[in-house]
Amino acid sequence: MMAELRYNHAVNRAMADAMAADPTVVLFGEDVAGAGGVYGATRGLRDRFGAERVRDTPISEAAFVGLAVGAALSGLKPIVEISFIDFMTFAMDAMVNQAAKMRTMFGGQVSVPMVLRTQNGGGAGSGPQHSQCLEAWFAHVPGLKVVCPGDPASAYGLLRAAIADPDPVIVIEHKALYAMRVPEPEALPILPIGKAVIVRPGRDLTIVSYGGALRAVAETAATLSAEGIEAEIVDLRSIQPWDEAAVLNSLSHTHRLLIVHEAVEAFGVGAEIAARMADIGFDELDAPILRVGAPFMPSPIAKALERRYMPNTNSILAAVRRLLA
Amino acid sequence: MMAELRYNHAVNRAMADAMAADPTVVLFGEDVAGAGGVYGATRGLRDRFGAERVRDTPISEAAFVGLAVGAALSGLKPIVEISFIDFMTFAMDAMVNQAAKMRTMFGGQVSVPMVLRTQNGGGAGSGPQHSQCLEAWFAHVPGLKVVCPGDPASAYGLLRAAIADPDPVIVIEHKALYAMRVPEPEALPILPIGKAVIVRPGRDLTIVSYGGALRAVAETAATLSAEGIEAEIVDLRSIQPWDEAAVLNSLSHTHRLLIVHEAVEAFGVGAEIAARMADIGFDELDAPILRVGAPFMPSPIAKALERRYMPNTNSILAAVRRLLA
Amino acid sequence: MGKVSQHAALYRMVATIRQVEEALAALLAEGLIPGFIHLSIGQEAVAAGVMSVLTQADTITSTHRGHGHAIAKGMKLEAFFAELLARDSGACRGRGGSMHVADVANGMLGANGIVAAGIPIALGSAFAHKTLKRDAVAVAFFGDGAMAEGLLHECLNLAKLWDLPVLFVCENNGWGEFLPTEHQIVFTLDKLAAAFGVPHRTVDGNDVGAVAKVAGEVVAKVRKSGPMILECLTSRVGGHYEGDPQRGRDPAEQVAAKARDPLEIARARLAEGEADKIDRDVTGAIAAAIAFARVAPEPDWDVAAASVYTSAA
Amino acid sequence: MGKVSQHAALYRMVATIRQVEEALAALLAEGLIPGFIHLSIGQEAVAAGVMSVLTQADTITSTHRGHGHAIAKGMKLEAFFAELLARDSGACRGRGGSMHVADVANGMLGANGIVAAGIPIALGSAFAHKTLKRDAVAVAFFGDGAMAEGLLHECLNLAKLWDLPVLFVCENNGWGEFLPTEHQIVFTLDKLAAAFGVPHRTVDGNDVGAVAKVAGEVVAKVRKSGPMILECLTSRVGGHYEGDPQRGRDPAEQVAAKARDPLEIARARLAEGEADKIDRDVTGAIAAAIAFARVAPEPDWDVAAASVYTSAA
Ligand SMILES: Cc1ncc(C[n+]2csc(CCOP(=O)(O)OP(=O)(O)O)c2C)c(N)n1
Ligand SMILES: Cc1ncc(C[n+]2csc(CCOP(=O)(O)OP(=O)(O)O)c2C)c(N)n1
Ligand SMILES: [Mg+2]
Ligand SMILES: [Mg+2]
Repeated sequence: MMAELRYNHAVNRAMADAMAADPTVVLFGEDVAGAGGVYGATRGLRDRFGAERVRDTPISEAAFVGLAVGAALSGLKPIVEISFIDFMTFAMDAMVNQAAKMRTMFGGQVSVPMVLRTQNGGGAGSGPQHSQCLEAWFAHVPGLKVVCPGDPASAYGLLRAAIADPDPVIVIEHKALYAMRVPEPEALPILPIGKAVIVRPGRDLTIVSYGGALRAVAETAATLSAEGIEAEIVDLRSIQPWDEAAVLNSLSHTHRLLIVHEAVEAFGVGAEIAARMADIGFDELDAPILRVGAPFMPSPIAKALERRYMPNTNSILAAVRRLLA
Repeated sequence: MMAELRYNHAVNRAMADAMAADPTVVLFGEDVAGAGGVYGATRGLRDRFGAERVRDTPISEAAFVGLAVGAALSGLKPIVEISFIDFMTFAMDAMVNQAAKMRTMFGGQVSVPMVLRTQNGGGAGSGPQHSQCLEAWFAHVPGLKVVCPGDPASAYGLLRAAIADPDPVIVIEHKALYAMRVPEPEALPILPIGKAVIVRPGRDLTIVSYGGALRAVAETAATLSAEGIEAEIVDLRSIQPWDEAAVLNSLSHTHRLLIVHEAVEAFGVGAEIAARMADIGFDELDAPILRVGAPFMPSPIAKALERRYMPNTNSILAAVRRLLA
Repeated sequence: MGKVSQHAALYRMVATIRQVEEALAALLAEGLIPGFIHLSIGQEAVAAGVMSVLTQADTITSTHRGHGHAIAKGMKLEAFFAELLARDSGACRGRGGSMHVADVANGMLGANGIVAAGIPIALGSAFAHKTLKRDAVAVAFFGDGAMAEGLLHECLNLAKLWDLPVLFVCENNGWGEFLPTEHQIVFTLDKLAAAFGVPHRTVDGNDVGAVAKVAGEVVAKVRKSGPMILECLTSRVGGHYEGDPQRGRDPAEQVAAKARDPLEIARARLAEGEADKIDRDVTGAIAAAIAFARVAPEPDWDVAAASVYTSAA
Repeated sequence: MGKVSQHAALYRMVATIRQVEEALAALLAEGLIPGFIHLSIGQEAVAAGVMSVLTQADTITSTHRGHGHAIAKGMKLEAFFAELLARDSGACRGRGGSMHVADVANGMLGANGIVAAGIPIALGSAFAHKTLKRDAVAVAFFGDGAMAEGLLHECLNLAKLWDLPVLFVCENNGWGEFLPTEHQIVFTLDKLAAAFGVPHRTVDGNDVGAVAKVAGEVVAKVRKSGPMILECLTSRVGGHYEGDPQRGRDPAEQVAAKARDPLEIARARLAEGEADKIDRDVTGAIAAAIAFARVAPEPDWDVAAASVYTSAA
């Protein structure tokens, strides 16, 4: 059986490699040390790097994320985990009013080299308080960087980049991707924050997506291809900053743009991409810019409703048909 | 001297009228009772309605906003004040994970008739932690309503509507508007949430704005008019839900769209408006959709920098020139 | 009601919660329950005992481990199971599920997926009771792990400052997710209570009779004279969530957790044969409720989508 | 250093902070300071006394009322005034202002516009000191009003749990914004400290000698054996912010607040004439710093815009 790389193992390996390379990298969060995290992404790290560097925290999100900010100001490179992005409601201040603003506010005296790892998304019937995709909140905050890895290699490469980055980076993994496996890649490079990748070339339309929605997008593209419609898929990878040039470039040869993400469509990440392209990409557009995102309601728990709530081949296909009509 | 209505007095009157009409309306927050609020908007209410209904809270934002949610579930109509929207970083959970979701999550068993009053914006040199415009965060959350009154009559009419509304409404006043005066209106109607208003008709372009940015927009429109360029100004008033029909209608006769707000442009409210119009309004567009918002940096404190940071006649004029070029 | 019938009633509720949780484990294994569920096996006496002294007008807020609270507060078994199976006939029309079961008509203001988030909601309900001059109290259930959330501390201060008729009930099972709370919390609730001047009582949370007795005294005090804390020492027999592999949980500790079984303790108070009869009743009622839930319709998309706002509902 | 020179040094710092605050009031009236400012007149002895026992390697986090903390921790007066006037030569290049003065080289990790937000940052700094085996402590300054923020309580638990070298310094001035804290907080810090098992000391915060002495003992303990709380009883002589009309503040209370002036108390410890000489030095230094700040250049837009991220800086 050929070697495979699992998403949660890629996350784990990124932290292990970074901690092995740099003794100032530390990790803490709820149940990351003893239990190895809800999704096993931190398993084995305390045994390997010791109880000083890998710590379980009490259920005090505001305090331990704030602690990470102070640690980053004083010589450490903390990785702090919030087990569901939904719980960021308790830890907004440290990221938004402190970490994000310190470099500017203190006149460049400091950098805040911290990483906040969390996960978003649905598909597990986890319900309205455990399935949200709140990346747009953080992308709106100057001083923060936000990445959303959509496959194991990105999970490794973006997390390594985030840990190496001198500024605060929020790494948003996806709960439904932790079990995703790919053949072990030849190499696992550190990936540049802010760079998108064309995961599928195509001439007929551009589909911009990221994170958990990429799989449904890829399936849809395969279906379309059978009909002779070639969709170009751009995986943003980074949400803040995002790769405007890559999207514009793709649009400039397909002239049609669809944005797909799992987050609520209204005021979501796709809105910014559409808005920018309706400005700098206006002359390239042969059709309206369309978006597929969650409808304006909290996540349902019933499987059938949740499937319909999340972007799926039906909803994406329908949008593509409209776009090409 | 003819009677005038001041924005903060309009806010005060809205609460007074609602409390006089409905004994279940209560008000609490930091220094709202004894001191009458940082901007005087709640002055006199405790004397008039009593210490049971108008209360000062400790500096415990998470607790007293959560308390408002529970009070709303049990027969009261609480108005809770967060003195600066920047402090919502401590009170996100009660609004986002609780108030917003309860009606859907509990299968329609409950409504959560609460109002969260806060204020945003710059112009006072208050700096990066006291000048933010975070309305886009809340507009992205299904279950919440968000309004941003831009003048005294709207401050009254929208707050009355918010208090009467069965669902949680976030009313975002603007610190630089509290001292704004207008001649006392004949009548002060309750204004419908979700309806925009054309504050200036025009044929050449549509400028969509709201809240604190409206004044610079109006000044710019006057300058343009002197050149024979007639801008139609749409005051959204409500951000969630927002009046898509009114914007589309204006666009359908001007064919040019500029969105102006004080919030950071990237991933701000304007992104959603632009994205929707790049979809349903695409055929009406004769030019790119442009936005003027704050650049991607925390608010500066130096007066000159803050003036440049906020939308102003120069930045708005420059955008209009590009739009009409 | 008389002693005997009270013991019988308490046993019935403990047995009901136990059998409900066991049935849920089976239904989850069958793949009928979306998401993860947190069972309260070993803690049933807390819900049964506290709720036995509350009126329908009294309100409660619960936690992620809220099945017992919902049922003890009066939620019908049909509505409960249909909700857990995410069906339209569920208490929340299948839109809440395990972590969000609510039965507002019976004063159950919701389980909660967010640790400690129910506490200020109970405060608000108590504030409404007081302001509207209702003779009712609000009860906030929370776990010992939630003691690390500042929100609890803010609420203790506010409840005392405003003298609210709220009871804080801590279900102290020694665990916070996958880590014993001794590794999370440096203080004890009685000392914290003393700092806030909020009266605190401790009770054996596995003895439903003891819980009912102490809760009765405490709730009576809260009705008259403001906030109190009731700490129930209990045990989480299973994992944090159903299916939790419980890596590295000390087997001895797990045996100890099972040792004082609330069901057995309650059972010992009943006359020969009485418990068996109750067990059979309960089994029947649960079987009927599950049968109802199994065939209950799925939630309707359009109804759900129209339910986000009241105006639109 | 010897007694006399220590008293003189402490007096000098108290006098410096006092004259700085008075100068700021005048500069604000002149319209040279953007935003609102919170003066520490009446509380100078806390900053002067605590900082007198810290090394440059020790770190502090401050509050919205942080001018004294910044200066006592070593911020140069030129950099301070230029910052308050939002000039490019300011400590934060004119981008922080009163509520965000920071001097990281001297271990001053920032004033803070968010109540209690500096506390976990101090914990993090202490965690770094400990992990990197630095012989340094972190000090978190906060006001009595911040006692209502759950964040403080979370931090007490975490500091004790992780045994961090952090000192919690409460500047108890009896006020939280426009309301006496007796109407906000039902507990006392010593009782709370006892609950967390964090040693607590109270000191007369208007007597700089007493603060220095007790802080010396306390900081020595923190270096060796983990978190402690130092509660400084002090008085806010002016309003919450400069220009605060102080509606409804009891005149008697205000007189009482002025009664035990930290400046006079410190002055009384000096030999005849010594204080006057120090006053003159301080006045001169401040005048020079203000002269520097008045003519300092405004911040540059492009530099500020390029400063949001390190990579781009
Ligand atoms: C704010 C928040 N943080 C973390 C979690 C994840 N979580 C769910 S239950 C739990 C442990 C709670 O322990 P305790 O309060 O003692 O309740 P118990 O599970 O023991 O009944 C945690 C950490 C959450 N749901 N919400
Ligand atoms: C999270 C948050 N809530 C409210 C405020 C507004 N505010 C600024 S200072 C203050 C009072 C703080 O009182 P205390 O901590 O005692 O400090 P003092 O002003 O007495 O020095 C308040 C409520 C804030 N800045 N941040
Ligand atoms: Mg527990
Ligand atoms: Mg104070």
